[in-house]
Amino acid sequence: MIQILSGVATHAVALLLYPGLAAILAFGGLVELVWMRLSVPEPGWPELSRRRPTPVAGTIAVGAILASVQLAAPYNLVPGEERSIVLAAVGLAFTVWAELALTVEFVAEPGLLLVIQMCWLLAVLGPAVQPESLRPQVLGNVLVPGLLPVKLACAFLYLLCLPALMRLWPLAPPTERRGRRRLDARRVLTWFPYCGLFTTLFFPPQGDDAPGLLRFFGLTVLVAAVVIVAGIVVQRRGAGVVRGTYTRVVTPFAGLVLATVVATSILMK
Amino acid sequence: MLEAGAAFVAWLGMSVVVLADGRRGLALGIVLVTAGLAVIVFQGAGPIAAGALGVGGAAAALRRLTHGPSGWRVMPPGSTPRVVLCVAAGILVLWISFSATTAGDSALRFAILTVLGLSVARVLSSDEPSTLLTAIALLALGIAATVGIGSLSHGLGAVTQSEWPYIAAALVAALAGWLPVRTANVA
Amino acid sequence: MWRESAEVVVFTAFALAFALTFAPAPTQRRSLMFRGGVGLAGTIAIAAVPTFELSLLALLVLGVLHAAVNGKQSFATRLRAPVLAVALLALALVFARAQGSDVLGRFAAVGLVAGLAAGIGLLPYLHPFDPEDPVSASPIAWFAFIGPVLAVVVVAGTHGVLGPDAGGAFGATLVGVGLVNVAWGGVAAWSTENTIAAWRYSFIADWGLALCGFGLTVADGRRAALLVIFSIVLCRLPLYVASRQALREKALTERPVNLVVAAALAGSAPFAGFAARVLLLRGATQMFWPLGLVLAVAMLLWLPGSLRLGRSLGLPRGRRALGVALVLALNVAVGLYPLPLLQAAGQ
Amino acid sequence: MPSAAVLGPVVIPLLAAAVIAAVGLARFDLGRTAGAGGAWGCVAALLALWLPVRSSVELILGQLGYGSALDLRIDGVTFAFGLMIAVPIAVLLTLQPRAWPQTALSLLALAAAMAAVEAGGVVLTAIAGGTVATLAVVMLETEDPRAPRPSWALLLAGWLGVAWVGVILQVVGGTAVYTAVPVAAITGPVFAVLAASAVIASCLFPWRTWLAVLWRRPSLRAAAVTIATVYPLGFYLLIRAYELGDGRYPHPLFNVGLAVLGIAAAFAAAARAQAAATRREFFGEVIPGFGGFALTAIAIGTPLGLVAGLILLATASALVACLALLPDRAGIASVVAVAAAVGLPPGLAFGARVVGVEATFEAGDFLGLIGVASAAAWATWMVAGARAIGLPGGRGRPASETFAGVAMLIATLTLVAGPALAVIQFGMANPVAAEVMQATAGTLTGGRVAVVTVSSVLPVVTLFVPLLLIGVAIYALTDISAIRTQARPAIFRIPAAASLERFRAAVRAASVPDQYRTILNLKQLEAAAAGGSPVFWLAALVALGFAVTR
Repeated sequence: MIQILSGVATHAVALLLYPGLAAILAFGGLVELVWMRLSVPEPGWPELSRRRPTPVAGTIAVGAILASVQLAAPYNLVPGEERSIVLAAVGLAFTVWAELALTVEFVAEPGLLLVIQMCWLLAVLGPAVQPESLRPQVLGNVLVPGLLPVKLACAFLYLLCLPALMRLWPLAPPTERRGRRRLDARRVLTWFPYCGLFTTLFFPPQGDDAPGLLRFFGLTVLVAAVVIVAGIVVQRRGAGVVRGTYTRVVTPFAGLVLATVVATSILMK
Repeated sequence: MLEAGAAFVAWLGMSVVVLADGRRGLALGIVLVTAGLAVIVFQGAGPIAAGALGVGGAAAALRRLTHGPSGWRVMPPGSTPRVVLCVAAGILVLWISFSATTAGDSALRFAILTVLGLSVARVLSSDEPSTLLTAIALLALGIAATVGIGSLSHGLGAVTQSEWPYIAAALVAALAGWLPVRTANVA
Repeated sequence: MWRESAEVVVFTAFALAFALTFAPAPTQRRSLMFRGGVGLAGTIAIAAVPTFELSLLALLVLGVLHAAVNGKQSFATRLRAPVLAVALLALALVFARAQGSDVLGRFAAVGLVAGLAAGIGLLPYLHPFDPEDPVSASPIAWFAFIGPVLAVVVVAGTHGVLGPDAGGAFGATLVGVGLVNVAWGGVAAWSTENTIAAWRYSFIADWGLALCGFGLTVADGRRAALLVIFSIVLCRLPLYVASRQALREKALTERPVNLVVAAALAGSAPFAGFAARVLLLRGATQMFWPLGLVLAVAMLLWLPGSLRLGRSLGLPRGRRALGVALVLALNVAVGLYPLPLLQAAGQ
Repeated sequence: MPSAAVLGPVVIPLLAAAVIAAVGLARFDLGRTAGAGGAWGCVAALLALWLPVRSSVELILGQLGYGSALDLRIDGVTFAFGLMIAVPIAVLLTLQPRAWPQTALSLLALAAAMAAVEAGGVVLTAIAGGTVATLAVVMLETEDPRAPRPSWALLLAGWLGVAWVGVILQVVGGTAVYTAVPVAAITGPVFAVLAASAVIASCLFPWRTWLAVLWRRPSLRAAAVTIATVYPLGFYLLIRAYELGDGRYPHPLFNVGLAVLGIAAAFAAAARAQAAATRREFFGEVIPGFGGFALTAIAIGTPLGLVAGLILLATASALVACLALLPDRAGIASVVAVAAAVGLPPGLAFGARVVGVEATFEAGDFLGLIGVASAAAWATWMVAGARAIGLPGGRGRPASETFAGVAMLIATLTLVAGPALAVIQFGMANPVAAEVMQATAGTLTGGRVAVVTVSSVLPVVTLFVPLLLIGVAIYALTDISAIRTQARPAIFRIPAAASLERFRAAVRAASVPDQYRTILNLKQLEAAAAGGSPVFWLAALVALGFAVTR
C-alpha cells in the first residue's frame, strides 16, 4: 500500500508540476506570447479571460497533462517503462475536438481537420509499427539505418500537421476576430506536449542532468520556433492556398508515409 | 405355355377394361383379368391363393354387371388413344418381362405389370366412378399377385407362404364395387 | 423397423386425440372421430401387417375411402394420387424382386420414391387442394396422418432389398425430391396469397426435410427424419387444427403466443424443429458437406412463412389456448431432450 | 461445491419466469420485484459459484439425442460473459416497469443466454443461442410490432451456422465439447464458418444494423434486453474458438481479417455517429462502436488483446443499461454518458482502448497498422462525441422507463473505474485468457495495480488516480452552460451511405417489365402437378428414371 501511495504521489507531482500542468503553462504561455507578438503586431498585451473555464478547457488540460508526462523530459518522475506513445497520442487527440462540444462555430473545417489529425496519428504511431515498442524514448533512440526513412518521413509529416492542429492556420472560425485578442488557452495548454512529443519521438533521449535538461528544452523551443515560422508563412498564404495544400499535398504525403511504413515492415521482416 | 396364354388373357382383360365404358364391358374385363391372374397364381401359390383371387374377381364382376353405365360401350368414339395405350403398354411390358428381367416367372411379371400399369392409367384418365372402382379392384388383385415374384427373404422382398395378401386383395376387390360414391363431390 | 412405425402411429394417435379434445364444435367432433378413427385404423394396418403387399392394400383402401369423403374435390380427382402411389410402389416391388441388370434396382428406387411422394402428396405428385375443404377431407390428412407411417414403412422396407447401387440411387433421389419440396414449400408458404394454402405449403416444406433425412443413409439422417415427422404430426398439425377457426374469421394477431408459435413452426431453438435440423446437418456433414450448406441455407426459408402462420393462429382462448400451450411445451421438451423419443424408435 | 449448482444461473431466472407467468395468467402482476429477484438471483448464483473457487465447475448428465450430452460448465469465460449479460438485465428489470409477459420473456431470454455461455459444447451453445434469438424477436415484436427489430432470418442463420460447426466437429473430431475437440478438427473452412456465424449472430458489420436501429424504437425496454442478451454471444464464440484451437486461430489471416472487420465496424459507427441528427441517434451507434473495438482487440490473438476486448465488452454492457435509462434531454447525465462512450481519460473505456491499441503494436508484423487505424477510428469517435454533446436530445421516451440519476451513476462509474482497470483485468479477464490461451496467458502480469504489456507498463492506479482527481477538480470549476444545443451539420458525409441507400432502394423497386411473359409459370406448373394430369406425372416419373440412370 505504501508503494502504491508513493506512486500516486509521484505521478500527482508529475501531472501537476513537472512535466505536467505547471511546465505546460509556463512553456505554453511564453511561446503563445511570442506567437501573438509575431503573428499580429498589436500594441499592448493580450488580456486573460475572466469567465469560469468551460469543460473544454478542463478536457484539454486533462489530455495535455496526460500526454506531457509521457515525454522523455529529463527528471520526469514517471519511470521510462511506464510511458506510452499511445497515451500521448490519444491524450493530445482529445484536445483538438473539445471545443466542438460547445458549438460548431468554434471549429473551422472540421472535416479537413479530422483528416489532418489522422495524418498526425500516423506520424506519431507509424514509427512504432516495426520496432513493436511503445516507449517514446525508445522510438526516439532508434538509429537503425533501415528505420530512418520512416522516422524522417514521420517527423516531416508531424511538423506539417502541427500548424493546423495548433490552429495557427488562417482558417480560424469568425468568432475569434472580436475585440482585443485574448490568450488562447487551448494553444497554451498544447504547445509543450506537441513540441515535447516531437523532441521525444525524433531525437535521442537526454540524460537526467542539467545539460540534458538544456538540450531537451533547447530542442523543444527549436521545434516551437519552427512551428511558429511555419504558422506565419501559412497565415500569409491565405485560406485558399492552405486548404489546397493540406488537401492536395499533405494528405497524399501521408499516404506515402503509410507506404513507407508498410515497405519498411516488409523489408525488415 | 398355359401361363403365357393366361398372361395374354390378363392383358386382353385389362385392354377391355381400358376400352369399355359400359358395365358389361367392364365386367367382362374383370372376368378375363381374374381368370388370367388366377391361372398364373395357381402355378406358383397354390389353389387357395388362386381361389381367393377368383372369388374376389367374380364378386367384383357381378357387382359391376349390375351397377354403372348400361351396355358394353367398348371402344366408344375417340378411344383411339386408349387402343394405342393398350398395344404400346403390352409391347413394353412384354419386353420388360421376358428380356429385361430374367428368372422363371416372366408370365406372372407380365400379368402384374399389365394390370398395375393399365389400371392406374385408367384411374388417371376417367371420371366415371364405376370405371374407377373397377380399376381399383383390379389394382388390388395385381398387388396381391406380386407376392409370387422373386425369392428374397426380408423387407420389401419378403415372400410369405401365407395366403393373407390374396384374401385381403379379394376382399378389397369385392367390396370396392359397393362404395357409395356421389358423382360430383362439389357442394 | 416396427418400433419406428409403432412410434409414428402413437404420434398420430396423440394428434387425433388433440384434435378431438380441442376441436371447437361438437358437430365437428363426431365426424372427426369417425374419420379420424378410420384413418388411425388404416395407419395401424399399414404399420402392423406382416408384408409390404398388405400395406399397399391398406393404403389403397385408405385412399379410396379418403377420396369418397365429401369435400370440394371430385372423387376421381382425389383418387388419382393415392392410386398412383400404390401402383408405383407395387411396380417398384416387382422391379426390386425381379432378377436382371442393375438398372432394374434403380428403377425400383425411383418407383419407391415416386410412390412415396404421391402417397404423401409432395412434388411432383401434389394432391388437389381446396382451402374450403375440412381438415379430414384435405391433403393435410395425408401429410400429417397417413404419410408419416407410409414413409417409415417404405423406407424401412427398402433395407436389404435394394443393392448398394440402387440404395444409393434411392437415397439420392429422396434427397433430390426433398430439396425440391423444401424450396417449393418454403417459398410458396411465404408468397402465396391464401393463408390456408400457406399452411399446406409449410407441410410440404417440412416433408422435404424429412425426405432429405430419409435420403441420408446414416443413422443421424433417420433420427432427423423421425424428429421432423414428430414436429409435423405433433406441432404443425395440432397448431393448424387450432388455427382453423381464426383462419375462417381471418383474424391476424401479433401477441407473444403468435410469435412463439411462429418460432415453433420455423424450427427455431428450443423447439423440436431445431433439434431435427441439427441432426440433419450432422447427417449431411457425414455424407457430403456441401449438402449441409445447402440445407442450412434452405432452413432459413421457413421464417417468413412461419411468421405469417403464427399470426394466423389468432388469439387462442380457453381450451384452445391450453391445447396450444401443451403442444409448445411438448415440442420444447422434445427439442431439448429428444433422446427418449429416438431410443423408443430404436434409433 | 456440488456440480449440480451449475444449473443455478439458468434455473433461477427460469423459475422466476414461470412464477410470473403463472401468477400473471391468474390476472395478478407481481411487478418488478419478481423480475428483479430472478435476475439478481442469477447474478448471485454466478458469483457464488465462481468467486469461492475461481476454477471450473462442470455438470455432465446423459446424452440428449443429437450427439451431445447435457454438459454445463462454469469457468472463467462463463463467469465473465455471464456477468456481462446478467447485470445490465438485472438493473433494467429492477428499474423499468414492464407488463408481466415482457418480464417473463426477459427472464427466459436471460436463462437461455446463461445456458448458452454455460454450455460445454458448440451444439448446446447453438441451441441455447438460437433460443435467445427467438425470444428476442418475440419480445421486440410483441412490445411494438411496427418498430424496427432484427431480421429473424439473420439471427437464425447465425445460430444454424454454429449448429453446423458443432455437428462438423462431432463428425470430424468425435466431439463438440470445447475442452475435448482435437485441434486438428479446427481446419480453416470450419473456423471460417464459425467466425462467419459468430459475426452474423452479433451483427458485427460495418453498415448500420439492428444494433443501431433498435435504439430508435419508441420504447427501449425490450431493445435493451435484446442487446444485452444477443450481442455478447458472438464474441463469446470467437473467444471459445481460441479454446478450440488451443489458443490460436487456424491461420493468422483470420486474426487480421476479423481485426480489420472490427476496425471497419468501429470506424463506420463513428462515421454515422458524427452525422447523427439527434443525441439518441448518436447513442445508437455507441454499442456497435464498442463492438468494433472489442472485436479488433480480441481478434489480435494475444492475451493482452483478449483482456482488452473483454473489458471493452464489459464497459459496453454497462453502457447498454446506462443508455436504456438515459432520458432524451440535455443535461449533465447526457454529457457524462457521451464522455463515457467516447472514452474520455482516465475512464475504463479509455484504459481498455489504450491497452487494445498497444496490444496491436506488440502483436508483431503489420498488426501495428491496425493500431494506427484504431487510433484514427477513436479520433473520429472523439469528433462525434464532441459534436453530440450539443445535439438536440431526440424524439423523447416514456418517462416511466428513464432514470437520469441511475444512468449518470453508471456512466460516472465507468469513468471513475479507470484506475480499477487492472483489478477488473485480474478478476474477470485474466481467468478467461488462462482458460482459452493457456500457453500464452502467463504473460499477463501486473497484478491489481498495473497492466503490463511487452514493452511498457500502464500504471492504471498510480497514474489514473491523480489524473482522475485533477480532472474532477478542473471540471468542478467549469461552467457547462456554455454548451449550445443546436442542430449541427455532419463533420463529413459518408460517401458510401448514400449510394448504399440508393442501391437498396433500387433493389426494392426492381420489378419485371409489364411486357415480360414468363415461359415457366409456376402457378400453372403446380396446377398440373396437383391436377393429376397423367402426362405431367408420367413426365416426372421419366425424369426421375433418367436422373438415376446417369
